[in-house]
Amino acid sequence: MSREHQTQPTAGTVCLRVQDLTVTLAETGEAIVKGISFELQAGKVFALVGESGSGKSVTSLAAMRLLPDALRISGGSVEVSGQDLFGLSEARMQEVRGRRVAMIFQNAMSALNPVQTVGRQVAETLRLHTRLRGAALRERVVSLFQEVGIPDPEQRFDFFPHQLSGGQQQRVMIAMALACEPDVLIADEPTTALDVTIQLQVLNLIRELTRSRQLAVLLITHDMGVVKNTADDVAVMYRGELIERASVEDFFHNPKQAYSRRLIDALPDLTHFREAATDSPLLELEDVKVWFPIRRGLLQRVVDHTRAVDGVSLAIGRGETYALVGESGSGKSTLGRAVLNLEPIAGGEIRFQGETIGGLGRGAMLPYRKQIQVIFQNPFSSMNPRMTVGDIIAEGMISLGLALSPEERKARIQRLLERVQLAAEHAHRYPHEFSGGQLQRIAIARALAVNPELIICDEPTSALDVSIRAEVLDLLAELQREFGVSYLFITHDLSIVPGLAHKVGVMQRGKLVEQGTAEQILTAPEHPYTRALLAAVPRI
Amino acid sequence: MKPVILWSDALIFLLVISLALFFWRLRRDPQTRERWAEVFSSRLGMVAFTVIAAYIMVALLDSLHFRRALENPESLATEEVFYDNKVTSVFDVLTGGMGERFERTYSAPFALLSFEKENIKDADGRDIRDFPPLRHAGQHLSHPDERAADILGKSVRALLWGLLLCALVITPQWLLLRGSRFPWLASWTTQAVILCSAVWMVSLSRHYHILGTDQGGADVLFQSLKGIRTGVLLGTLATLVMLPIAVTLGVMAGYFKGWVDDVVQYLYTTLSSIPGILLIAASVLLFQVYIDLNPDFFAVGMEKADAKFIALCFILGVTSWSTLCRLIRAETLKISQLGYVQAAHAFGVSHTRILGRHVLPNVVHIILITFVLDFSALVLAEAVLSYIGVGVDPSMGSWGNMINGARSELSREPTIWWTLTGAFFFMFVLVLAANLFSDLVRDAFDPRTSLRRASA
Amino acid sequence: MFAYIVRRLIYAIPILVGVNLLTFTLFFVVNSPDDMAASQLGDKYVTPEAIENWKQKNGYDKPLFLNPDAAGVAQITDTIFFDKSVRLFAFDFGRSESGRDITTDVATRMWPSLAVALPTFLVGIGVNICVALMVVMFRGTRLDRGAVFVFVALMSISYLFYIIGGQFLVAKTWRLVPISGFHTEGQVWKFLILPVLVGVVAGIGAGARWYRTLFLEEANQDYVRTARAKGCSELSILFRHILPNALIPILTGVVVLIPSLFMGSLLIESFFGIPGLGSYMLDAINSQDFAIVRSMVFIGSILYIIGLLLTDISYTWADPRVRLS
Amino acid sequence: MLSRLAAPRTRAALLLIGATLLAGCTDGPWNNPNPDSPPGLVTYQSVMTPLPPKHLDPALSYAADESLFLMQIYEPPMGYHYLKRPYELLPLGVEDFPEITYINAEGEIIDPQAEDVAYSVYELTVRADARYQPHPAFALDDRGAPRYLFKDASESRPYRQISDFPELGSRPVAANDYVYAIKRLADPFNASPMLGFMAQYIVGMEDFSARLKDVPRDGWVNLDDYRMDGLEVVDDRTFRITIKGRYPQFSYWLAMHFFSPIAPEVDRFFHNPGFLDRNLTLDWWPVGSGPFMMVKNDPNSEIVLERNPNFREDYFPTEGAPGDAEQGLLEDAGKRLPLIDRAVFRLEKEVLSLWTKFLQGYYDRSGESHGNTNRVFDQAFVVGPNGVELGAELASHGITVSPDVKPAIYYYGFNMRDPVLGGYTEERRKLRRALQIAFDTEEYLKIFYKGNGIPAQSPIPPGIPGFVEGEAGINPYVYDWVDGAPKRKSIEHAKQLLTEAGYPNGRDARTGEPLKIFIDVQSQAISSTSMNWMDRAFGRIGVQVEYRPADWNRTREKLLTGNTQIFSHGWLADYPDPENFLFLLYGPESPLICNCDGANNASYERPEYDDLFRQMRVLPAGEERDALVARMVDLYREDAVWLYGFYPKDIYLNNPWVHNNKRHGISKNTLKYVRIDDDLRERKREEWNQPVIWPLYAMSALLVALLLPGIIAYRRRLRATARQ
Repeated sequence: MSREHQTQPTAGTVCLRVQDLTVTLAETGEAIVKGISFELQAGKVFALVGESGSGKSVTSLAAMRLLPDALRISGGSVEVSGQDLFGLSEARMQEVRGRRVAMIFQNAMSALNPVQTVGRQVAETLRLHTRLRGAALRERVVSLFQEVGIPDPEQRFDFFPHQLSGGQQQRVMIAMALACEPDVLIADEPTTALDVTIQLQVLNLIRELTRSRQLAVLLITHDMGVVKNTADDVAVMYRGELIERASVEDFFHNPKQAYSRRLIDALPDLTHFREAATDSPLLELEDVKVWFPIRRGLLQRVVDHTRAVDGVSLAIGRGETYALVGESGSGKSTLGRAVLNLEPIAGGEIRFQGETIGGLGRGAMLPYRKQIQVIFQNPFSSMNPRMTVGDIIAEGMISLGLALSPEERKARIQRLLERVQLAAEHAHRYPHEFSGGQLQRIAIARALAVNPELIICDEPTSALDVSIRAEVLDLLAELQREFGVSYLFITHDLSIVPGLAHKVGVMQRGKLVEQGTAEQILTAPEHPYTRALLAAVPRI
Repeated sequence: MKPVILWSDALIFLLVISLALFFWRLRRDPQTRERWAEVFSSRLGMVAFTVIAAYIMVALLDSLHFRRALENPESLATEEVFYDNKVTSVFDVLTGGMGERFERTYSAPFALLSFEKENIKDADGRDIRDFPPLRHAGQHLSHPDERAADILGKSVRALLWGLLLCALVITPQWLLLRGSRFPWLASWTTQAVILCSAVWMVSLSRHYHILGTDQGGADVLFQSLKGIRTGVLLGTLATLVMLPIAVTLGVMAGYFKGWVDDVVQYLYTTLSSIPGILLIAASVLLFQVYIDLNPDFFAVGMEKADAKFIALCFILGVTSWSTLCRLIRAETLKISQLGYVQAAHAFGVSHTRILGRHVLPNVVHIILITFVLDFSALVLAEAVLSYIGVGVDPSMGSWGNMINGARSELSREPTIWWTLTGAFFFMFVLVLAANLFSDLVRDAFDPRTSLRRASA
Repeated sequence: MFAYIVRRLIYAIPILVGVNLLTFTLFFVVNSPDDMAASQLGDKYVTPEAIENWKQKNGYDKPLFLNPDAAGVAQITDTIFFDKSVRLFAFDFGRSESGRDITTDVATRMWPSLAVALPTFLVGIGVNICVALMVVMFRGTRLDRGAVFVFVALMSISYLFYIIGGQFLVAKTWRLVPISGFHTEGQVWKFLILPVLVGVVAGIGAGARWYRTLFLEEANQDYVRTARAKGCSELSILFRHILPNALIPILTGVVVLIPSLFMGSLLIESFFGIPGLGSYMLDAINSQDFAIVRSMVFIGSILYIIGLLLTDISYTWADPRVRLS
Repeated sequence: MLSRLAAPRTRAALLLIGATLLAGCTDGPWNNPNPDSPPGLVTYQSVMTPLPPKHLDPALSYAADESLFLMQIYEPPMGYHYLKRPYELLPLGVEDFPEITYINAEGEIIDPQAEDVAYSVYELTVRADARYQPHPAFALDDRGAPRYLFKDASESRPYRQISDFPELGSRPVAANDYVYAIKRLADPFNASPMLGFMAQYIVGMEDFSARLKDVPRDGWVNLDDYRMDGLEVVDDRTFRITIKGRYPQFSYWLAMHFFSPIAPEVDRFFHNPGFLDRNLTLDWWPVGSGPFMMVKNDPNSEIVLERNPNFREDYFPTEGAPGDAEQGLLEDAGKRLPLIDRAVFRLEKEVLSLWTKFLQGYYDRSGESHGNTNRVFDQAFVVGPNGVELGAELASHGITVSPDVKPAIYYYGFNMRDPVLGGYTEERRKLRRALQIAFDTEEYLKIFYKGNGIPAQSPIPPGIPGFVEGEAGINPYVYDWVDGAPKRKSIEHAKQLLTEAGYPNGRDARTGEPLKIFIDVQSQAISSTSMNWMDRAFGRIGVQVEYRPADWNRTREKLLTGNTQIFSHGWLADYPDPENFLFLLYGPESPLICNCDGANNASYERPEYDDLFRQMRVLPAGEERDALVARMVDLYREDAVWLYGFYPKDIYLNNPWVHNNKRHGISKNTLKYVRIDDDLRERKREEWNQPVIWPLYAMSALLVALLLPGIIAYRRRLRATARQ
């Protein structure tokens, strides 16, 4: 492509226009994206919203002609500054990518080449599209790093991706995308894998750059909070079609489609909280510690410990939900496992109904297993793919000796399934036939099967789409009312807390930095970390 | 007739039965079924499977052994029936005595005359030195020039018979499987090719030596066919033998961790650090000595050869179990971190139950992949071992022994190429089919590859 | 890192002891000292005295594992096992049953083995990578499927056929190179061409196929998409992104083999008459020379353990993400 | 980008260039596997196969392929005439035949014919001009002390092989050297295979051996310090050996390498500290007075012999056997030996390569010492009744053939103590004869030995006194004499015999049980084809066969314990005397009787035979002895002791430039007679080894053809748009 003179586009210019884009499966011809059209304007962020499988990522990849072999562009056009990208030869397309249209991807860690220094990776883009070489090249990269807010850019140049934090990796991605000053930036879920506090920073950066560089940004996300905070215009994609387009203001105040409405409703309502239910404690943790040994040296002696949980005390009442909030690596899941006696505790005490259960042996723990149950994060891996749903639910009943005859068991499974809004005949199916939300409901049924007093919910909704998430949470709340069970609800997402928890504890680096009633924490946080977490929560 | 059940016969039938049971049970498991469906939905998979099935059929037929009853001479008063020392298999009978038509020594494929000159008497009764006619080739021809036409004619007739047989075999399948989503046509075509060539081989071998004869005058085609049983059995039994050890140890190491893991790791590191070929050689010699020292254990020579063969399978299995054990240990480690095992712990499910219901069924795919992958490697290994002199018993037909015996024949002028060719062809087809099939099985069952496809 | 290496080496000791115990037991059941003596003394006129003599001379007149006649520690040390095996740890391999010093033999025979194995190894990797890269460039096309089929077909041919075929065609029919042999005076390479060629060609099927899978695995990684989004050409993606990443598993997969290159190849060496360790082993097996086999097993185990260690080290070298501890 | 694309193409081009370079940079044929030999020296190119020699110490070695080297380097007292047949014993390292004196128990010299001979004394005189090869062991320093004697291993470290020693020396062979050599046989530390056997004969050997057992071994033990009763050094050149009783065969033993002279200083030299660790031993570096000396011994690849400059005056014989002159074997008569300067023996394990190199002219002969030549080279020719028929290619090469009938016999023996087949009743004899007839040795040899063998009519092979040709020599129980040739009796006759033996149609007449015979075979030596063949052979008379393969050690064990029914065995004679074969059937030689590794594995015991054997053994050659031998052979035939037997015949092929190829069945020291026509060799090699180049171009073309579609596809992909 000949090098055109690049002028700073003025706000409102249409930089990229997608028309009737259709993408089909190469093998079956089934349409994944069904003739969608939209356009991006300079200086504006256009958000494409949808749940997983809605075709939003495919749309972005198709625009760059980066579809995997299994997918095929079967119609429509993508124009950049009036030039039809689909009509270009592959060789010329290579000059468009990175130069005029740049892209950033969801998981920066895997999207960066692990064996190249980040500096070189950014420099490669420049090398491909400009004449910069040598020291000038390095200088340019460093200044880019500076622009996207990477500390010590000189040194970071020679870092490998894994040596940077998640936020910094995403910044490198952005620097790479912006290196050749493209007109259009496509950001495919740029913040999904990041912790909430970082998420906000990255989004702000994109927002700033859009303004300062007059970029046309296509932001692809499933998170309505992100949309609300960042985008100018919104389009909702559902099963390969654009069902609604509007400006952000209009969209949030007046969504036209029921589906859009559901998405918006998933945003937290920070005005309603649940009151503390009871004060008779069911589970009490006192200064619980879980340490993992660090071995070093010739003899592999234990020289130190990783303090995954370092002195946590809390209490959960009967029929109460305690939300344990923290970012990844804060030790909240480990704590959950310690309560389940799946992880030995290094100190402190765990009392259940007043009895010490911390450090009990396998046999001694057995009676309590009935009363403490668990729901795991990933519904797909938490069920044996080779067992039927009925067997999965029955397993606990059998091994914990809930002396039931096969008929009774069958009836109970049926009841449970129906209770979690599934059909009785689902008992004969296998896990892979269900969706994530359904599986999580089965997991709930499995936990309920042994009549527990306490269920430890380890991020039960984080793998689910927003709309489904709400259903599962509602079910949990309903069941709590019905059976009076308590939940220890482990989550990284503060936004689901309000309608769910009675009490909230915030964990950071193995310590409980703050705890209190949901209202206290969400309206009047004391600890700065809690405040930072809260700041990242989108609000209506 | 008195059936003879050799150890390897028993084992192979046991294997077939257990495999059948296994698949019958798995039938209920939709995930596995889906994966198998994936394997069979490719035409290549169908063809490869049909070829392998044909080989296995031959191996099974060749594993039905019996001893013929000897006719008692009339003078003998006793009613007791005595049996021939020679063990015959159903396959031998089906080939129509292909293995019983011996020449004196080498002869080329489809030759009418021996490969070597001999003193013979000519029409006038004078001694001359010439290539003598073969005993079992072209006897029905009145003139050697008719040979080409005769072969062609017989081939056409054989082909017609073959097609008739195909019709018999394939029609019921067609009626049964019409409208199935699998590419059965590929399988039927392969079956047709195999059946036709089988009919062709059997019928032509009555009049000619299709692949010539070897030094001792034995039919090379027959020997190559007899090699099938050895190859197939070695490929399957060796893995079968090692399975229990490898699976038990691997699962225990991965599940219990701690000292159990240390011991198992020590065991397989030690074993795998020994150069395999030395270990195999040493163990084979060991078994040989044992068998030599206890000749009374085995009534018939064939049983002795068979015992050696089983021993070889066992040794090959034991020396290669470490790879499988390592894989299973790694997989078990991974599985025991998974939600469902954790959940089982939370439900207080006992160790044995967790191992049996959660861990084992989920490592089966590794066993399966190893099984098919090792199969071809083992068939190939047999040839190499025979070269080193620690292969199967020389009295047992095997491709390795054929190659080993025929190596020097290449240096003959004119070259004797047919023994090598026979062994090469039958071995190549089996190994190729097995390799292709194992590729498909791995693609279908290896979570890594299926993940890759899902992401694409 | 240093501590890691030392620790790994210490772990190696029980493994080597186990290896020794195993081979020792195996070989003594196969071949009692009496047998060894008989086969070493030749066929005619072997008297019991001669056998006793031989055993005494070669140190096989002691008990195998435990000497009840000796006192204290000597109960264990004054046995054939201790005598013959423990010395290995000091790299004193003793002498073969035919009386030659094994250490000297191993030291001289190592080089011819290496002369064949190393070029085969290096050229093999190079060729396989080239072929695999080319195939990967056309992934998903008919070219790719055809190539994979050819690889599988090449894999399905017994190694023996490659050797026999190579010798028959290249050396016998075409007379391009000597059919076998090896000597260091003059042009060594003349003898290496054919074995290396055979070794490389025989390895293409399995090697290129394996590398292809590795490359494909990398080609489906996210960073490749990133590179493409940057505007990289297909070739530079292949060479600058996929190759360096795929080299990690390739490297670590083959590094474990490097030490065992010293052991040479049993088949290649005996067919091509290369006086390396491979043919040494084969001869030892055929003549049941226990001393040599034991030494070779020991060396093989050590090389394997070194290979494992090198693998770990090569990981840190090739992959910046990995650190040893 | 296109420049990068060109890379594969460049690679192909480089390959082509490489191929052409390969053509350019060597002289002579590309496929020459031999290194350039030193200019001006005629080098004989040969092989050792399939394994290198294990022992080259004359006291230790007892194998034909080792003897091949030892006999070129050492000269034992006696030897054989190269050309004359039957084999003629001649003095070699000594001046004349031994002078034998007989002594009775009282020590008086008595008449040779006397009955009461207690001892025989052999007196020998060493040749005056016999000198050792130049060797560092003989090197002396200025004061006349040995040059290379080291105190400890560190001092000897710089010397890794014999060629590392700069100073050499030599001296004449002394009588004591022969005595020293015999003492080394007796030294238990050497574990000589001869010790057990020779101690039966040589006076004082057992005693000497027992005494030496207790001598501490730290470094060299000078055997001169110990006396052996039966040995006496008379003067510098004369020595005497006393043996028990009368043992005429002892002269033959003196022609074997065991009795070659060993200089004590050589023994001392090799006991230098540290030498053992570098394989510097007498077992690897023989030092002798023969026509050649060893200059390189690399058991991994080659052994090189070179002309011994100190070799005594020795000339090519001027007379030979009838017909030799016609074959040009006397062309070199009277020439000084040896006729070549160097001989290189390369290790060759694989048949195909050995054969190919021979055909390409890189080996002068097809083999040296191996009886397995039949297996290795049977491909090139067939042996018909009119002699060897060469293949067309060989004939056009001008290759010559030397057949070699070794004084050897291979046989399958019956265990005469076996309850089914053994025994001496008439029925059992008939049973065995039936089996003998059924085993068609002629066909067996034709198929499995290319006809390279003669069916044995008796235990005595041709060339050995006692072998009878023609009608008189056939085994009348198995053969008929028809039309001037032996003809195997018919299968009907065998069936008849079987019926008479109580096994009509191969079924036990009483129980009806089929007769099953068990054959012990060595697993390495038997192929399934030959087993199949035997099955069929015995199947013709309704007998079933069962094989019991085992390795050599196990087979040997079975033989020693008599746990066998039919076994395979072979015997290669040490000397050309019927005694050396007939003792294979001598009762006391049975392992079950002597409790030793006896040679009578069939455990044949017939008092009459044993008596005859004892008489025959001490008789000098002559009619009387021949009559005894004939009677013994009759007994063997009557009792049908062996299932079958044959005398193996080796065929050696020689390239046209090699002369004096007559094989000597017993003696190995024939290398000195070989002559090479070097110019012819060069010419023929050049002519036979023109490389075929087109495959190189074809391969390059193929490579390009493979690359091309790739390049085309790549370019097409670069041009592709997103629209179909």
